[in-house]
Amino acid sequence: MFELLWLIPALPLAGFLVIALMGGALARRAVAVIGVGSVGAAAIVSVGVAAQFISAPPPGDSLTQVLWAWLEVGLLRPHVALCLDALSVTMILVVTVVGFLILLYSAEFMGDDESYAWFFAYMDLFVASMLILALADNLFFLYLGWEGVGLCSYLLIGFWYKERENARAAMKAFIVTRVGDVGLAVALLLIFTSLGTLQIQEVMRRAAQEWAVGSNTATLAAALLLCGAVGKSAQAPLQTWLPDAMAGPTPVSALIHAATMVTAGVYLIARTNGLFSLAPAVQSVVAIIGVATLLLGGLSALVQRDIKRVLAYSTMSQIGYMFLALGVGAWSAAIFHFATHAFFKSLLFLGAGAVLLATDEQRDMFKLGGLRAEMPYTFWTFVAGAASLAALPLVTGGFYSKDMMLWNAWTSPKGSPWLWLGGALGALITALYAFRMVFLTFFGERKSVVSRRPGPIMRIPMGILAVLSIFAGFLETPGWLGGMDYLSPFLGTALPGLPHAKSQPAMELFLQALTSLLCVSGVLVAYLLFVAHPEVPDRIAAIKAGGWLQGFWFSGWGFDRVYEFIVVKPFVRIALANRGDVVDTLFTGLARANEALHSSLSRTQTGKLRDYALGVVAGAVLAIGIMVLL
Amino acid sequence: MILVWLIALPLLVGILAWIAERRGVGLSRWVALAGLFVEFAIVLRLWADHPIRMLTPGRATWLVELKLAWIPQLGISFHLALDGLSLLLVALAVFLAIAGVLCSWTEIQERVGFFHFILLATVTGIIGIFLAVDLILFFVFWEAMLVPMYIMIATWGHEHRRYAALKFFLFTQAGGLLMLAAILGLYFVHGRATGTYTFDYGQLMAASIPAGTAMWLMLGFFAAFAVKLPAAPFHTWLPDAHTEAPTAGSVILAGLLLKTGGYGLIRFLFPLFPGAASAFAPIAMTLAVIGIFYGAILAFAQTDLKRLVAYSSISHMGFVLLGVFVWNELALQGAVVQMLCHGISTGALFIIVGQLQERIRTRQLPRMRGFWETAPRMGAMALIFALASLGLPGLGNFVGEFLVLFGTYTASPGMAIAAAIGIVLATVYSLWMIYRVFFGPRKDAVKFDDLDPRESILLVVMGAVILWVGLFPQRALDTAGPTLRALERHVAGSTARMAGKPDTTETSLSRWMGIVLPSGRDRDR
Amino acid sequence: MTFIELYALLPLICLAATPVAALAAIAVSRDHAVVTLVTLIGLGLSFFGLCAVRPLVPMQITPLVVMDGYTLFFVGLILITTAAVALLSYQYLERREGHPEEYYPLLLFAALGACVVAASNHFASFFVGLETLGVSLYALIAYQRAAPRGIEAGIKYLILAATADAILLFGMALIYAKSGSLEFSETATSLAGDYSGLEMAGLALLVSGIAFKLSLVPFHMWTPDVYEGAPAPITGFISTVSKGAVFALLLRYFGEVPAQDFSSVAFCFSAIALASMLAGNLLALLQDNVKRMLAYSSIAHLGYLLVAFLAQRELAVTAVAYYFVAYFLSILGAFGVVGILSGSEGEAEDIKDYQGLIWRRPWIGAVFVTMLLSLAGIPLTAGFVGKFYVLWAGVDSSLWMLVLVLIGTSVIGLFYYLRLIAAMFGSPEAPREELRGRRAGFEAAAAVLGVLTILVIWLGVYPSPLIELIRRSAALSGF
Amino acid sequence: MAQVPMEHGLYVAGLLFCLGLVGVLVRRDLLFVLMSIEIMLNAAGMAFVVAGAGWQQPDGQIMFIFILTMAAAEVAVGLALIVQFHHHFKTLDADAARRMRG
Repeated sequence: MFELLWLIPALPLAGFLVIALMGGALARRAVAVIGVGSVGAAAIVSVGVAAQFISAPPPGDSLTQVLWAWLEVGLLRPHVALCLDALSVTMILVVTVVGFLILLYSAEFMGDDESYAWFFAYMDLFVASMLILALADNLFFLYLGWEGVGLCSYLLIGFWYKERENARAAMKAFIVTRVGDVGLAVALLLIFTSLGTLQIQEVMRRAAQEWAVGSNTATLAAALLLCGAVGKSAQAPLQTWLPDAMAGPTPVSALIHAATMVTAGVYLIARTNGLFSLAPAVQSVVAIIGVATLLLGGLSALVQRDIKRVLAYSTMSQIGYMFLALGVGAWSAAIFHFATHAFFKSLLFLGAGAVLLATDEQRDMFKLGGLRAEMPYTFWTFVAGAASLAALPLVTGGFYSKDMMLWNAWTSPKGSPWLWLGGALGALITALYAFRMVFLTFFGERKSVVSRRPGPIMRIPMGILAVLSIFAGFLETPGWLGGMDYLSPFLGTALPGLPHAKSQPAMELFLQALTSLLCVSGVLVAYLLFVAHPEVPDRIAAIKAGGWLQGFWFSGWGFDRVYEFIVVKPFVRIALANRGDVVDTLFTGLARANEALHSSLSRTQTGKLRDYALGVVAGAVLAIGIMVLL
Repeated sequence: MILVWLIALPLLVGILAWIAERRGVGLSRWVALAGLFVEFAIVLRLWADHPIRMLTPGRATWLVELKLAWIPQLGISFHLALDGLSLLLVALAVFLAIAGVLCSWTEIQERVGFFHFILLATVTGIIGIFLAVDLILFFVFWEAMLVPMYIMIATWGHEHRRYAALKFFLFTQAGGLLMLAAILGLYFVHGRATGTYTFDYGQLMAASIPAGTAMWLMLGFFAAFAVKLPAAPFHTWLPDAHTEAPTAGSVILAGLLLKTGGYGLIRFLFPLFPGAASAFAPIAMTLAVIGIFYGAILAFAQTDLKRLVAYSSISHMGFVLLGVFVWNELALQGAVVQMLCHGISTGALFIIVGQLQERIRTRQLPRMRGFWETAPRMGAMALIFALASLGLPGLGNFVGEFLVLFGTYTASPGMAIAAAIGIVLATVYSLWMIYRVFFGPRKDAVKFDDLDPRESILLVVMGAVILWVGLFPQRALDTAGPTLRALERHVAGSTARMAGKPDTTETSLSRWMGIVLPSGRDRDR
Repeated sequence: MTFIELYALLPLICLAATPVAALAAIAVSRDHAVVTLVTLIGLGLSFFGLCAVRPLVPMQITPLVVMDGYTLFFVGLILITTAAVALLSYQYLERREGHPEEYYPLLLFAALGACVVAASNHFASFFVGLETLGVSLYALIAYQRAAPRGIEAGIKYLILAATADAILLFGMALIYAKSGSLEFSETATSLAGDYSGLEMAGLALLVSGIAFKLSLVPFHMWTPDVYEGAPAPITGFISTVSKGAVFALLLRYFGEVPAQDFSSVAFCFSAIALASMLAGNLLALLQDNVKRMLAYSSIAHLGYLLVAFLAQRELAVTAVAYYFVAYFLSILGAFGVVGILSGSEGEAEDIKDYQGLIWRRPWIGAVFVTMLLSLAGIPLTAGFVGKFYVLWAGVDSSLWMLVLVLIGTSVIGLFYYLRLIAAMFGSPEAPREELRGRRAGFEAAAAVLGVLTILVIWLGVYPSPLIELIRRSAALSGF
Repeated sequence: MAQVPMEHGLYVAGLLFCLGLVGVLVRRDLLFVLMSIEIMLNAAGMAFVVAGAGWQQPDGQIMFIFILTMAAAEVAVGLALIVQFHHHFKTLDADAARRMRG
């Protein structure tokens, strides 16, 4: 199976090429078959490869497949090569499976869109890029995937380009992530220049040999990588593009802006964990960014009206959790949460998509409501996702992954109770906004007409994802709950585990109970506020401080306005002020000076004979003067 | 003789196309196209030979060489030579000439035969520049190519064509004459030191020049190349010329003329004045980075689509300048790849702008909106080249820019980081362009046809080349590699030799002024 | 004076006999074609004579005249140019009222004067040659009596040239007073020894007089008016033959008296060169009258030539000679085009007359473009090689200041040439006066222009033979 | 006859020359301008004669004869031109001839 590894990105890429080049000539059905089928085939190959990887691991638990030498100049020899290890196996499984499910869903969801073919082309390209990103064996090739997913994100956010806002959001997303990418690019330069290679495993090996822990170079390299990760994963302070990115079609949001691309930053940090281990300071920053973003995103999600923006802020917040885990060195926990998050968040998006489809793009939750009866299937799957997001204890996948991260945040040598506290607070907020969303959308009185219900092609992926979001948690459970650990040891071959903290079952249990309590109470509060006493939120908003806070959170903590003020406006103003190219005035000035000289000299040509004679005489006198006197 | 044919063929074809006009304009176009394909076949044939001959040990880096006496009294010879570097650029020249003919197919309706003659004459001059290894011959091609270019802009250009053509000519001429003076200076310095007065590149490369003199001479060369490249602040001719030129003119300007500047830097400036160029490198690199930013910011501010693309060229050529002055293998290779890819991607963007203008009779951004709906094929092609211009991996420009960055980082991390930040600005203007033209609701009144097969094939081929260079750049890198490595070795060797030599420059001001100022009544001879 | 010396003067004698023959022919019958034919035959004979005396050079013939390779070169150039002017004039005069016949003897006298100037190495022969040239030119400039501008130009040139002549003469007198000889070499010896302020003043006056003839700044002001007023072929003649001969003399005189060695003289020439390059080009910048523009540009060109003049001897001679050939061809071609386009009333001198020329009359347009590019010094034209030579000489002598100004002003110069070229490539609006229409002699003029164009390009592409010729000529002279 | 120093003669000639020069510069009537030129030429001629006398050579006188001849030719053409000038401009004012300038 391993020799088929190249097929995994190649299949979706082929799908893209076929649709892009023949798009106009293909029937819709054919487009769907190719678009979905290519990813499905990739998923099958991935499963096969993963199965073989688990059953018969390659020597050294990693395997490299070189396709061709990309370029060779001096020491710079990045290859177009794929590298399979436990981490990438996890990634490709999630990407292909979730990707396949979402594409399947889209086959129906996008059914009426006039640019049906383009959609599948872009989505296939995205999946291919994401797989390249996951499988790349060197940072240069990884960068290709990295930018590739960014491109597809751009294309798909702006998919409905006829709305200016959508196109603007697409542009914003690309540009903001590119700001982060500069960091990644410079990291590449730094790493290559000081280590002489970009091959990831080699980089880790050499870095460990040549760089001392906490050395400047290591810190710088890690910090630069972090820049890239922050941009891509929509973490503070580069998070502002994500909520706007919801302008894209909902499956896009599900796949790109929830399940896969935005977690590329997490993947990158996990991938280069060796460098981060050498830079403890940066790693702490990762954790702090994580906590900051998870609170920021959560609080913003709490007051949004647009259902997709809630989910966007929620994604931001959940990735914040992953960053927190990465920051404390809980690599596998982060990846675990990545997987469960991919399942439940894409499920939520798909559910939201079904709702939007039914209500003719009514995104405002306050104008929805009471859909529980109308759309029971959607409701139940949505609740499954929301429960997992809210990490309702024991029965949801989200609970296990979040619990693992929080526990690690407490116990890891790099962790601290403060980080735990942030995470726990976040858990409360998460539960609150998750169920606020559920209650506002599905409970209460009905305010909109349901015109369409999801058909089987949409239901199947939703169902499968619902199952996955509930049961994915059992890959890894705490000791007192069976102590299943499938994922950590598996990932252990690629990611270093945490040093074994001394077992504190009582403490662990206590903390779990505490967070569970927080989650459940969050749900209850949501019920009280949005079902039992819907007037209370309004009353809170009526208070001055409450209203201000609501506005502040609603706008995503005002980041957009700040950036507008300190970056965009000055740039545009400078650019427009200099539209005529100030340097050119130098040269036109020169030309003007010549013209002025011309006209003043022309005036000496009076046409008068005596003036001319005077010129001759003056010249002669001057000549005598120069020759005789000098 | 193959080299003479390489130069003469386009000219002959041009004349033929001119004559053919009498039998119908269509014939003129076909003649030009067919001739260029023959030329392209010759180039490809040479390229196919390239690795075999290149790898033969003991050979000079010249693949083909031709030396005839021209003006022996002055040490000027008709000396042409081809190596990997020139091969690549000649191939680019012919390729873009074909693109130029194709994109003018419907745009040029007046004096078609003459147009093709002028176009091919320009290309002749440019190919000559890439092949000449006698400095005077080089200069002759350098200047001679301006005349047809000028005529092209002034005749088939847009509203302000005369102004633009004039500006272009004056800027280039100013730089060119300074270079001529520097060439002569080099000639005399070398001649006086060795007794052989020659303009031959190979021999002059061995000249050892006092550092102070070398700096002045180097600046003379730099003036010419910096104007052509163009490096800020000598760039202001470019937006006007590019904007006002007919599409084919813009393609040739952006795709080839600018490359002659980069080529000159690599081929002549550094190898002839290694010490001075290295000493000057910090300033040049600063100019390069300023250019990257300045061009990008101005590109963003433009309302004329063509001007936008023109300013983006300034930004991109900043990478070339940076790469050359870093002068290590990575950066040089990057500069070469960047030249190739910029030629094609910007050329393609100009072609698209030309197609738009042909259809809607304007280049003004405010009068465009939502054209994706009307012309998705055009939009997709524009997007691809815009992405190339913002340095998307997988497309050729990325390879060029990143090789330059890798090379630069070893020499000067600060510059590399600054240049990398410049890429963000490239993203800004590229996406802005796409956004303004193709996205948003469609303007109701505007309706036009999407690309026809001729236009589509042309752009798809150009896109394919960009993609090919992006994914398989090794072929191009291997072609230029031996030359670049040889030049690098030469420079390294010279610098080592020069190190420690005392500076024996004449610095007397009056000597420099060329006038011995009389002092009092002392007139002793 | 031996027979062999007389024989060596054969070209000049032939040239002197020709106007006499022409006048005789006119006396027999007023026939334009016959006079022209006599003129051409005479010029041809004296050119033939030139070839015949080649083996004899160098030879000093009396103290007055020297026949060396250098003389032969310039005399040959003058003869060819005169023939070209004569051919170009034919169709020009055919179009106009009045008797065209006397024009040719005057032209021949002027050419004779120019040849004598080029051959002289004695103040007396210099003066006589210069005056023969000058007085003929007065008449030629004002040849068209009906045209007020011609008269105005004639008067202006007469008064100013006479003043300049007086200055020149006074300078000669001062030098003579101090050196006691009118021979160039003797005055040089005197200067080389102990010299006084009076002698320097004389030299300054001499230089002023010569600079006037060369229309160098600040003695240049007559140039545009005379160029504008004179018939186009005569304008061509003034800017080529008259200047070429005087420059040849300048080179010869300062070959004996090395200007570079007198810092004040060199400084004076540098200043004149700078001023000429700057003022000439700047004055031409936005000039709408093509003839005036060419006048100003000729001021600048003489400034360029002074740069070569200031360089080292051997280089200076070849550089100047080459530059002159290129300049002769180009400016003659340019004025030829102006002449050929001129109607019976006015001349085609406004830039508007050239609007769209290249499309209306492609061949003539192409000739004009070639000539202008050559004047601008663009490669593949003779003008480039000329400018290259000048730069070469300047760089070799490290005259950096002059070289830089030359470069800068060349760019300014390019502006106005291109301005005219751009007009020619502009859209062809209806010309003010339909200039088309054949007239007698058109073919001859066209053929001359064709030959000039071919020469300009040929000398630009393959200058080697001419360089060789110049070198051999220089080797046969005192340099 | 006592020798007059050459310089003295030259000074007189110079004075005469300047007189003529000033005449050219200030007179507007073309006839007077022509006369002033004659004075300048004669001044130059005188300088030649003085110098020739100083060196005991005939060259100076010979030059003077050349100058006289040339002046005659010049005046002949000059007067003819002045007649034409008067015909066209109806005046002899040199400043009237200003059609060409700039």
